[in-house]
Amino acid sequence: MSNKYIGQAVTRLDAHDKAMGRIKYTDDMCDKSALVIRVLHSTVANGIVKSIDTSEAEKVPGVVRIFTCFDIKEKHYFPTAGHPWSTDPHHQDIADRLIMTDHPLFYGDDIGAVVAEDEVAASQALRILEKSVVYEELPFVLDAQEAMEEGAPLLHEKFPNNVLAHTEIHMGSVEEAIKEPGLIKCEGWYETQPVQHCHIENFICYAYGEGDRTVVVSSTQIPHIARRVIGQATGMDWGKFRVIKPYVGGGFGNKQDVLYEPLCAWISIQLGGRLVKLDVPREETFISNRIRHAIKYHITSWMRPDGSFAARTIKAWCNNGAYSSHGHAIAAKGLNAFPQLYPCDNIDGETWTVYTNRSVAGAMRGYGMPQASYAFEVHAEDCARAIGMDPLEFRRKNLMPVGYYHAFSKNELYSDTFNQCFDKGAEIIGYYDKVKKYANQTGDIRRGIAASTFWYNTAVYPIALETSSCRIVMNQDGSVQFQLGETEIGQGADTVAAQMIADTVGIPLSMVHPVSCQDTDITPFGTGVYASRGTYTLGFSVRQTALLLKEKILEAAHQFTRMPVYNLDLIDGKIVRTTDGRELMTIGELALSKLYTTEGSQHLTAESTYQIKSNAYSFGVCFAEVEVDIPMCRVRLLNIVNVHDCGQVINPLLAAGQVHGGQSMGIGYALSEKMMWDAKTGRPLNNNLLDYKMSSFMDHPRLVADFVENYEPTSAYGTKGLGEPPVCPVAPAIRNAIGQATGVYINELPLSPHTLFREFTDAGLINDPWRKEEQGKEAK
Amino acid sequence: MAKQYKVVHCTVNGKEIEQVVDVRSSLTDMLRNDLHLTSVKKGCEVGECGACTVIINGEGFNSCIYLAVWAEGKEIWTLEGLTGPGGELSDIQQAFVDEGAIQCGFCTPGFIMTSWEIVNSGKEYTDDELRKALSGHLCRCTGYENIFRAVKKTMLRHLGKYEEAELVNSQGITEYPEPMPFK
Amino acid sequence: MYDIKALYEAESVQHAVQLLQEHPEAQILAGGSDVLVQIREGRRAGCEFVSIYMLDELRGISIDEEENIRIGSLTSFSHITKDPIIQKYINVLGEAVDMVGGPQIRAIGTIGGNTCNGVTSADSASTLMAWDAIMELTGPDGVRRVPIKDFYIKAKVVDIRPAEIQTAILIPKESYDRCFGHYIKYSMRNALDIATTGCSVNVRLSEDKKTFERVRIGYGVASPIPVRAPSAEEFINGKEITDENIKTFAETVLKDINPRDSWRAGRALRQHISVVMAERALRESISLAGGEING
Amino acid sequence: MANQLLMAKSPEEAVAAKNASAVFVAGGTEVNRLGSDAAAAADTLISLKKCAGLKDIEEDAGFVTIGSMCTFQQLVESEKVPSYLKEAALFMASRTKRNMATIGGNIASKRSDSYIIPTLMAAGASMKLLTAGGKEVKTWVGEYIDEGDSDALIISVTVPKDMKVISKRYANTAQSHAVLTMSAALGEHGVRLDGAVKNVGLLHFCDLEATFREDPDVSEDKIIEMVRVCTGLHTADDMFGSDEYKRYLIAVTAYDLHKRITGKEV
Repeated sequence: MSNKYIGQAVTRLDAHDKAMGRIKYTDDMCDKSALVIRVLHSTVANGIVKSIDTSEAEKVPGVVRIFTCFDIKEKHYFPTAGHPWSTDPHHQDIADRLIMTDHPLFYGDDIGAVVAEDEVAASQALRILEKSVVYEELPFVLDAQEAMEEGAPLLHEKFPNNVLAHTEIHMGSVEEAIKEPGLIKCEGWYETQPVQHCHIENFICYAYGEGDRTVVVSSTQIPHIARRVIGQATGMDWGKFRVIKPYVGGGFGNKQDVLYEPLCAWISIQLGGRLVKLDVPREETFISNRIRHAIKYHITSWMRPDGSFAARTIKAWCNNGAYSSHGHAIAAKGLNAFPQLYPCDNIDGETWTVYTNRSVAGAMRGYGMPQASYAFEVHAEDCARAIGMDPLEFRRKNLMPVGYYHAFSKNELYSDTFNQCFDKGAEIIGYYDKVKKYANQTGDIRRGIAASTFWYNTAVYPIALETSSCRIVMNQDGSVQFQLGETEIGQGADTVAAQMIADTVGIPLSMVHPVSCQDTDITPFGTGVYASRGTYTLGFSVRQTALLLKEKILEAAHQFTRMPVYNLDLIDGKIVRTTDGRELMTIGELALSKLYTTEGSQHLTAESTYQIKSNAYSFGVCFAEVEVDIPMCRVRLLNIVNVHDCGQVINPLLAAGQVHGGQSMGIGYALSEKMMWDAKTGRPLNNNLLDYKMSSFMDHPRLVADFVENYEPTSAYGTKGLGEPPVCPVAPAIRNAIGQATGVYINELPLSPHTLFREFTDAGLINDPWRKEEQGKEAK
Repeated sequence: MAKQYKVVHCTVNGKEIEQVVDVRSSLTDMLRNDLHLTSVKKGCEVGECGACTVIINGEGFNSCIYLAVWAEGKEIWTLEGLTGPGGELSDIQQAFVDEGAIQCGFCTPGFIMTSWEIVNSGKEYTDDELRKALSGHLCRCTGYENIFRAVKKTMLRHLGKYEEAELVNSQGITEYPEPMPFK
Repeated sequence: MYDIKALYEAESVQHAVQLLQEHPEAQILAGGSDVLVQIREGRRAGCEFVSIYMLDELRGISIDEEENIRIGSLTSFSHITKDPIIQKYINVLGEAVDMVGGPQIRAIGTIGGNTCNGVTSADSASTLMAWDAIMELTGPDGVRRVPIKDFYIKAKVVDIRPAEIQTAILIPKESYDRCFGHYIKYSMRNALDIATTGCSVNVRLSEDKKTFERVRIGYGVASPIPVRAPSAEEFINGKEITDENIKTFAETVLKDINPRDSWRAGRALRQHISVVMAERALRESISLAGGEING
Repeated sequence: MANQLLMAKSPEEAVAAKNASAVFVAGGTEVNRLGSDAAAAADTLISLKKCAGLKDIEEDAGFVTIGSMCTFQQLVESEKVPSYLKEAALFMASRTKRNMATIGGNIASKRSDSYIIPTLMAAGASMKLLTAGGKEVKTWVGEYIDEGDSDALIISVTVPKDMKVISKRYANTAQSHAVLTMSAALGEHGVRLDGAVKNVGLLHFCDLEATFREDPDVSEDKIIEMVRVCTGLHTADDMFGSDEYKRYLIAVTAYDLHKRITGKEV
């Protein structure tokens, strides 16, 4: 199948409209007559709402209605994770959320809502309302390990010690293995911080009645799943809801949870189907949507002098926040990756997912792997140093070898990916020269360079259902529209799907149009986009459906050309007789004839579902070169190069864009991003774009993205996941580079000035003479 | 307190506008709700993210923290104004399309307006100056890389430096001068 | 839409003063980059405002008869940075305000608003403090001039009397003559950020460029209001330009600053950075002034 | 489209603003209607909505004076207004239109299918006008129709209270325009006959009056013949009917009204 479009840097199909500014996002589509909803959030980290006096707030001119947790007569607990529903109860997500609760479990939990004619009236009423809530305050706990101790406040009865789940893995016998003489032990505690997605379009949805149903238009990654969850949250038939997803201004996993769609739909229903809009302000996006899990690791490795691993153990505590959302899946993914990245015969591992009175952690680009990759790769660097081996060589020696097969997931490493990526990256950034040049520096400003890798797979088989459906409809001129369950959220799913369809059906790309906005009434069922499944999973249903359509086309061609189907093909929009290459008719002529013929008129369309039962490793590496200004405790990233093996690259321009975005999120994760809470009150401290330090234009060097293309045998188009992998190796690479530059190897994130100051002081790199007098003075 | 209204006279995208506004309205409100220019986006409404940037008398402003009544007598440009009568894209818009500088597209309108100001300034910005000029916009999808390329290329083309423009994409790794250690 | 109870638009300075007298509750709204954000956060929701944004008479930079540099209070940061007089005589102020937020904030933000909100992190304040700026205030009883160190009273409180507005900021000739300065803003990211600590140093060297004739150093966020470090200045003035003196000068600032311990940054970090910045800003100022160290 | 609206507070203010390119707007059913030529030509609309003193209905010595801004519905609901005028007002079938349309507006538009002008002419109604110069002038409806000063503002219309007047209106439906609206009144000097003939105009049938006066028992055929050949009458074929049909309709209606008004038919 020689491809005309696959592999080409084709322009995004929606780029033109976005550059013109005429593309419509949720807020652009909502009629100005919509009533405004503002959510009333709890101002205690744990407590019971005793009463909410709404009388004063109701007097504010423009207020239409005020709802409180006491208006929830039937409590329908519902799961919020964007997971495909499971018919097996044991696999179903934990349903522990209410649209409004009288038992807030974190500062920012939803306990009420104001509905007003405009945003000013709504915020006025909200400020009054916030002062008229009576709480019974309860003690709270913010740290995962503290939450597990006896006597810690219990968030959910069904989960003693706040442990949502605890899983273990055991291979061989660590106990025995570590008795081998001459082993070198390397042990470390590693800790990652909570961060937020910061998509520039806040979550927003609006709802209105239509017949006996409710339509919810929402900025979501998972419209079909959202419809199911709204049904569960309101206790109504799922078919009573229709979810429409317009263009989305970034999701990164936050919009893979069902956020305020249920509350918005419920309010519209209470108001007889009036049009109501819930537009989450940035400050509430930070604390009342989803964040990334902060995970603490303790990893120990025993190595032989030649650098091979004898035994390894890992423990991980995953801070899940107040509600389950994605539950144990994030921690489990990390634990599952540990024995695969650096295989070893003797491994003991366990991980806990723990409830705390903090904002809810859910899916965020990488789904546990950025955290795990930081711990694994920081530990790997420390292991190499412990035995005095070059860190890159140490990795090449221990990383998953070619041919590795993972029984549970049936994943297999078909190619020498790691070495190919390391070689290519080293060559681009000039790693080997720079490592020598930066070997031992003494000045105030020093440079360092390092590389890191990561483990990642594609989609969620076999842990959960992987299914994709596609419908392609041909018009009279031979052009087609296609619809997919996989949603466009900026990653380019529509464009790559169009490239696939054009090549597989055999028509010019200009004749292929996505129906981009999913509408659960019309779009074939699909679970949306997450777990970097987009290109991989949609490829299966797209190819299958495209081939079905082609079959019908060639049968129709037989009718009009009299040639047997096996001597016909559709190439670049023309029906061709393969025996002599003659072009018999254009696809336009065929489509027109087939539709309007009085002999067997037929509408050329195809629709099919493909259930994916395979997975694919998607690995890559990151090289980071840094300059550390020790006195100023500042790190400047000089160069960053990511090389990824995501199989056949469908669109190099869009693929590079995914890598750049991942690198950027990784840089912020490494150097400056961190959500903080006040320990005394549980109140968030920096929930806005000023105090939460997401990278700006001036915090990035040029980002370099490159690829190693090993065609993935299991994949419909040889592709593997790419959305999330680029985030994973960046933070460890930067940490290791800082270590190479200064000799100070830090085990926590972010590597901000505060952290560097403490670590450089402990390491003696910073020793202010006046510091002793200062302590003296303070001691007095 | 009775509501206060005022007629704002200004030119928006080259067209004379007389718009009655509630004096409490931000310029973003007027542009989006009254003039239906929905390319102006709301990302934070506190002047941080830049998604609401419009050009006022030649300079980029966050329209979310700019009162509509202050637009009196001003000349305002939004992304809708950059597109030609027949839908033709200006060269900076086309560069954003060609360089893959657009992913989700939510920060794009703001970015293009500031870039339009840069490339029409006639000045040649160094790389660092370019980053600083564009630093009033936050983006989570692109890591700013392809945006940097699109703007630098268009700037160089405006200055007639076409070969140099074509080299922009290949400049991956940057070699920095030795740090001047403060000894 | 903002939660504003009433908006009164001033057409002239006198009109603004008159409006402020008629509406004693009303607060002043200049560029609004701080005030409008505080309205949305609720702190100033439902208040009355006198908008002075349209008063072009308060914009622009000139040298007045007494050879003061006169900066109109409504001059935006971007216009200060690009102004030839500033670039010639007090370029450090242009550099300092060029680090506020992002380009769009610098287009709307005014130096008057930046100083009048009394916030210690204001990027212009530490430099104005280090250059002994004088605040010109116009009110019902006419014009008043207040040196900047008396203008800042305590955190978020400045010496503005009822119905008064700041109309200009003056830098006396004696302050800018033969004087070169450098400002360092220490923040967690390189744009769209507020100073964790700001340090502005300027020097006037002797004719032979071997000794310090006058050194001044101002800090932001090293204490509740922008401050000078008099002990450090006292030590260094008149001294030779040597590494030793520079180091001692930098460490002496600790006597005058009192950084607080907060979640934004610990006291120890702020102290350390303040010393490092003092040294680097002084060295940069020396080289700008054409001086040589240990020369 | 007019681009200036004046809300006149008094008749004086209204006439002061009146000129060739300014149009009075009373109820608006005429001027505001899509495609109305009056509004298209106008530069300024002078609205009389807020004009003081034009909405009252007064009764004095056997005569009822009706303000020009009184709506048709006001007329129908008023006890003072004589029933013959209410019947004419009810020719306007749409209640919503009656809520808006005004007496002064209907008269000023001099439409050849007017609901009430034939009745007012037959009843010998008089009018008070305010000229552009601000002078108050009295005139008869008939006179105003023939050469009324269009820049003047109609202040009021005065009709005799107890006079015998009967009117008739022919239209395809209640809403459509009338091909013929005719009224007969029993005054001191015999029967008066007036009518509105679509696309012809508002006519005073003095020849017919004279014929009836001379021979009250004249035959219907004679009247039919008389009208058929009458050269003074400029009816023509159009969508409302043929020339012959209109002439025949005028004749039989005149005959019928005369018979009923003079009480012959029992």
